[in-house]
Amino acid sequence: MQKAILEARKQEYRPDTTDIANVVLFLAAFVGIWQLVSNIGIFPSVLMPTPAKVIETIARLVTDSSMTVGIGVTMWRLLAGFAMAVGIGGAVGLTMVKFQGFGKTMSSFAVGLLTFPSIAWVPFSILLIGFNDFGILFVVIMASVFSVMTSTYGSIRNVPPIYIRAAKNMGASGFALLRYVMIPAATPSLIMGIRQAWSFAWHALIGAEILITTLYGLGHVLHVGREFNDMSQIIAVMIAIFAIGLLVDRLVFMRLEEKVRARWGLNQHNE
Amino acid sequence: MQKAILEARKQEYRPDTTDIANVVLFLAAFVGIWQLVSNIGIFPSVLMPTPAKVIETIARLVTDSSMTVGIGVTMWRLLAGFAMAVGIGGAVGLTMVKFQGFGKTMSSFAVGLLTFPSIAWVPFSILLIGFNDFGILFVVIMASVFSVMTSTYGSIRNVPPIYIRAAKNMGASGFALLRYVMIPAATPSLIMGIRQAWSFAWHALIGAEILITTLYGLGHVLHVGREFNDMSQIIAVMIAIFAIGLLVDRLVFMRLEEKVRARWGLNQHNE
Amino acid sequence: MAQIEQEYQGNVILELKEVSKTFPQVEKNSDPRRHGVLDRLNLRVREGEFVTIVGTSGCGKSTLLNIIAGLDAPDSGSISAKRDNKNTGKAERVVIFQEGALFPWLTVTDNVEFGLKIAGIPKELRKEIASNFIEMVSLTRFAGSYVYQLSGGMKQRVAIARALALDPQILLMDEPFAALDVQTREILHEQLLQIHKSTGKTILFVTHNINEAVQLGDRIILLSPHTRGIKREIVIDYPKPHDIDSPEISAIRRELLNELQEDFKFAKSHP
Amino acid sequence: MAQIEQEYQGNVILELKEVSKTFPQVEKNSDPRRHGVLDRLNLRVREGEFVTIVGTSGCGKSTLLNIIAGLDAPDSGSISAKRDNKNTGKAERVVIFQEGALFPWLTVTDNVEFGLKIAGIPKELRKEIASNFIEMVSLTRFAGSYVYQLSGGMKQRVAIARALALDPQILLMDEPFAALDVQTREILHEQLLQIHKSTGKTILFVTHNINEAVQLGDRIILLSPHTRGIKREIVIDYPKPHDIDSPEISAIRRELLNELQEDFKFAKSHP
Amino acid sequence: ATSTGSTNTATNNPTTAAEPAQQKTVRIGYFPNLTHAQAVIGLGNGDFQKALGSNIEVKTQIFNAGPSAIEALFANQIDVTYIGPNPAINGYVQSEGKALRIVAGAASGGASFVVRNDAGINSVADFAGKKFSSPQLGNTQDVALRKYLLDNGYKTKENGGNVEVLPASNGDIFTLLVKKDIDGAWVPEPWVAKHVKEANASIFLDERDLWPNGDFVTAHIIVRTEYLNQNPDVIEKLIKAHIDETNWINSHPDEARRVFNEQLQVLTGKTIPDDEFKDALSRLKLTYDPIKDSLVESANAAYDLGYLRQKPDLSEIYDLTILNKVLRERGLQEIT
Ligand SMILES: Nc1ncnc2c1ncn2[C@@H]1O[C@H](COP(=O)(O)OP(=O)(O)OP(=O)(O)O)[C@@H](O)[C@H]1O
Ligand SMILES: Nc1ncnc2c1ncn2[C@@H]1O[C@H](COP(=O)(O)OP(=O)(O)OP(=O)(O)O)[C@@H](O)[C@H]1O
Ligand SMILES: [Mg+2]
Ligand SMILES: [Mg+2]
Repeated sequence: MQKAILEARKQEYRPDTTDIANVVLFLAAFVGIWQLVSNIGIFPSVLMPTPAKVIETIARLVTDSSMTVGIGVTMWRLLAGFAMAVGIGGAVGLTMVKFQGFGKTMSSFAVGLLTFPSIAWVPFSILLIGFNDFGILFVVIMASVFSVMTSTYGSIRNVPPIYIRAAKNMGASGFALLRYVMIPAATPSLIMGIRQAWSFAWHALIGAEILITTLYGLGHVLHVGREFNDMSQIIAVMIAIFAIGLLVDRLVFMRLEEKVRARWGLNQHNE
Repeated sequence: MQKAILEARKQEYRPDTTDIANVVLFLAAFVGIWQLVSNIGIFPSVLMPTPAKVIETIARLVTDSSMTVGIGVTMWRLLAGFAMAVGIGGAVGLTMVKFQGFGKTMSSFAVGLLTFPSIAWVPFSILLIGFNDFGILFVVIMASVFSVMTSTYGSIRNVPPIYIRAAKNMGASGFALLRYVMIPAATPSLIMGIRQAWSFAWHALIGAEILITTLYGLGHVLHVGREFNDMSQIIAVMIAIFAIGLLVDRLVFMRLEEKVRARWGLNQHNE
Repeated sequence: MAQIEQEYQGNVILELKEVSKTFPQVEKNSDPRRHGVLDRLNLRVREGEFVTIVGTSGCGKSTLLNIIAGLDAPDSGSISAKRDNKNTGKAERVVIFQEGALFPWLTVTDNVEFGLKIAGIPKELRKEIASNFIEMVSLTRFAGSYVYQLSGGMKQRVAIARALALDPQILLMDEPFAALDVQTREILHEQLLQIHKSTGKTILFVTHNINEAVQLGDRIILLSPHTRGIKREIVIDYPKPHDIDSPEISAIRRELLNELQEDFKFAKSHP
Repeated sequence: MAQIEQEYQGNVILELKEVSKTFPQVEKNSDPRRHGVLDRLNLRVREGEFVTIVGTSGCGKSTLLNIIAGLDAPDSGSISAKRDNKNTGKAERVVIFQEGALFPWLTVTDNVEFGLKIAGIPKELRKEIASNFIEMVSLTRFAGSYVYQLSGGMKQRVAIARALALDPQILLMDEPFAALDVQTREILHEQLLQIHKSTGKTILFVTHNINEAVQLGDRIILLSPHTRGIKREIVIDYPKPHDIDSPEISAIRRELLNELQEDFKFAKSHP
Repeated sequence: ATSTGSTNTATNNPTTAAEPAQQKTVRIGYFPNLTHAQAVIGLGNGDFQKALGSNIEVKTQIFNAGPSAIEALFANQIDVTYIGPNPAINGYVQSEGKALRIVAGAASGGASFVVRNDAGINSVADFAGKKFSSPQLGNTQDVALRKYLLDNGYKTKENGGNVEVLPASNGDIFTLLVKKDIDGAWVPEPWVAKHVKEANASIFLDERDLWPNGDFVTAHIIVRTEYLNQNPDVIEKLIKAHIDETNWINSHPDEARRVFNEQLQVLTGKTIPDDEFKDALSRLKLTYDPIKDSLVESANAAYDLGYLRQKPDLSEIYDLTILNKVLRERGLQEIT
């Protein structure tokens, strides 16, 4: 029985190590295949640079600080825009829950508006806000706010009614009901929605950084790569985007998710 | 009591009429504000066309059939790409549920890859597939497949474990477990996810139609509008995109959702 | 034992007049019909009274409780309750739901504290009240556990503690002890009677256990699917706990059993 | 009444050897400890035996059932069950869960048919079996209803019908009648004994109702949090249903009550 | 009409038994731009196909921007394309001089520095604190604008100076001018004409004034090197067709405008208003001369501005043997 406990302990801690091993394995396999394809030379090397070439490019971009500054600027814009989108989208989403008629109408509208590509928002952004950082923020917000809205609305509406009834019965209403019941009850689903909204914000931001040029940001570096047909620079930026995505997911979304899942006992799936 | 029943009946049927009224009201208000802003003339009319101008443009685009053909071609690409994304993303998502280690790793990877803007996929699409319709499909698939993947994975993992346990206990496993339990149990959440994936597909498609020119499609019409700085054409395309989004949501997603919600008794929120 | 008087004595705290309730009977592949549960039900409850409610499964006991709690609206009829001024800010009519309505995102302690938090009780006091009631239901050891970690009976006890902690004017208990073993149940009977006596709370207690009903109730109400309302009321004017083996109580017990038998046959013959 | 023999007679269908089970006790803000529920439990069940299991709330009854069903793995020890060759393709050890594990996306009929569908029973036959069992639990009128439309007791009856429809070799029932009124319960007792007799099914039946335990069981097992296992076994060698008022059965009843009392005191003093 | 993958095969019977010549394909890219007028007209109305003969199948591909065209060329999706000078240089440099060759010119001139009439800019001395736009970071106009500013002693903000250059798409530049968010822009035709007509702007400087003879390259034809080596015959026919088309356009300006607009209508559903069109053409010249010197100078300027990481060696970028052969045959002056 001692053994069993020890083993169970081990199992609890297992994920962290195997998990990192998995990630590394995946990446190694990917780079391996890439190197192989480069070696065989099915694709012209201008379009498919070798890993070494890309690393060199990354080094260059870091040295001339366009990558580092780019990441900094882009992250700042992303966080600012996303925070606002979460604030606004969340608030409207909650209002939609509160007022059913508005909710139903707005919910389809949001899907319609969510399908607007960022390129469609850019002209309005330039017109209404201007050709500057705030214009970029506007595009980011417009592209992700409807995603936040739909997930907030949908997630809360999917909360089992019994929780809401119980809370109301215990005197919760208005803000307290929202804060202490609707939102926590919707959290497992909200995390999924927020992940998607985050990606919408990214897409829009890169698009906006290309169209509203401010000379800084990953979108700009990507754009320059494309303009100069420098494939290794494009790949370098993609790697940066991917790495940021992975890190943010690991450090924020996944942590949050694991915590919530543990509380809810959803990890029983694993057994 | 007769009265009560009648009233209750009315309530059940109410949504359909007020709902349409709501939509019309919203749109009317929007057009009204727009007309007002045009009249006041805060923005120069070259940049902010009047509703009448836009209607004229829509008429022109329909007459020269670039709008009708554009919608047709775009919808075809969207449906084809999206269907494949749902197929592939769904399958991988389910595999992720099945193999926990793979799932965890892939889940962060998917978030990373989901953040790739479509412009980043275009060079690969041209390289691997070609500068043609299939290249566009590739971009659409790459942009929405990870969204489908994450929502499938997330939604199924959020299914209360008791359902899975009960089903397993009754002899369900493998495909049957998936088909008859995991997927239906995850449906309320899946619908939300699919809505978002649909929007990702749209974004990518418009982007791809601009970068991979094929002379047909809403993206092309939008691009021409931008190239010729024809704001009314841009707005016309946005209206088309919005209308399609609204219609698809009403006719597909919302119907499905209402049906599911009725079964699950989630509409009790409304009371 | 005495038949209920026309003019019910005492300070009426709760009065239901001609309350009717139907549910839409949404079925797969068939037109929605309505299914009547309560039909012009009248009920007056005296302040401090302990009313037990019995009836065959599906006769509308939970529905009645929900209506009294204000969670469901009746189709017609009125419910009036005397407000207690002492009890400001706190929930007045608290339900212990038949089916666990515990919040899975909170620990046992936090669940029990929930209503107090909503009522704005300071943290220290909250902690103290919660730990008292958790001790009362013998769950001190599990105070920090999450809901999924509890056994069926433990969940039910948490729900009891949660409701009692709120110290409501009217306590609505829907088969609160159904999942508990005899010992625990007996202890809780005692404690409930104790609380009832010392606080003068009004209690409506649904149970399918006739013994429990006659042991605890000042008055027993028999709901019937036949009459869609109160078929029989029996007031028991003996000191509590009523000795189930005494001839008077035994007689009441037998009488109730007969009534139930009748209803049951009725239900069998009207499928 | 007879003490259980060392060498248990008859054809053993199920054997648990030295089964132990602990759970991680995840608590908010504290290190995970483990909480032992079963400790080296041994149990042999004869083919066709009706074993009732009693014990205080939280002593591990549901856990034991889950382990026997193969839904949870023990930390150590072994479970072996004799396979019945007749029963190919169908679930062998079916659980009626303590907490409704009905599928909310299915109607009552579809819920009852679920296991049969999985087993590949043809549609016509399935329909017939399902409607028989639905009639048995008096829910014919609600055959087309969805789960949220049912009362607590109705849900429990659906779960019973669902398990019985599968005609498993071993039936594991976790407080199946807890939410039912006396009449319904009595009818179902009769029907269960009838099924037991005619099909020779092996039944493990958890209940907190001592009367039920002594009325139905060929053998009564008392689980105890004290010993973390079987504290007492009583074989009742009388024709069934056992008359609860007969002196022999009364004696057993009293004995069990005393044992439970002891456990309860133990639990109180070891919080 | 033209579209993806659709084929402009000659209407006459493509192969006959008597003609065993090998069937070849040439895939040509171009943009629906004024500077690619030869292609827009010649590929659109079938002139090129006719000139190339029935043994050569002409496939066309429209592009919206240079990088896509270069990507497609790299990926062996097209063989030939009309393109601006900068994408050609970039493609050449990125492929280490391997992937492509310029075989002929297409257009010269057609870019101007316009300023808002109410921006208070009368001379070079008024640039301080102003904001200007170029259509694309690092493109011809962008390089020209930045170089012009530097030559006149202005540094851009990111280099510690007091003027700003904001690259924006042509459509957005119009918006920014109308909104008065920028004071001027260095743009190609027909945008110069449009800004002058509709955005209350005027030409501050015609870029032709900066170049000897007023000639600088704005578009030319590039060929995938591999294709050029394997199919010089096809390219020769194509260059002939290109020269013929150029001459036809220059000698029939009114009809050319009409045909161009017809084709533009097919490609984009839009036409360029006649007055703008005329105005634009007055500052633009269609030619087959690649104007080598201007490309080299522009590339050097791009290097000076930091757009190219190494000083470009463009020695191999031109392969004018075929063009010169054709010119020789026709008794025209060769390009050196
Ligand atoms: N949301 C609902 N929609 C439709 N029908 C409902 C709904 N809730 C309850 N019912 C129906 O109302 C009737 C009474 O239900 P209720 O839950 O009040 O029964 P109950 O007396 O509490 O039974 P039990 O003892 O089994 O808990 C049942 O027939 C049930 O099917
Ligand atoms: N998933 C879990 N995680 C942690 N602890 C658990 C889990 N499931 C059960 N337990 C613990 O195991 C013990 C036994 O639980 P079990 O559900 O078997 O009790 P039970 O005998 O069925 O009680 P009841 O009569 O109340 O249903 C309880 O103390 C409970 O807290
Ligand atoms: Mg009930
Ligand atoms: Mg249990």
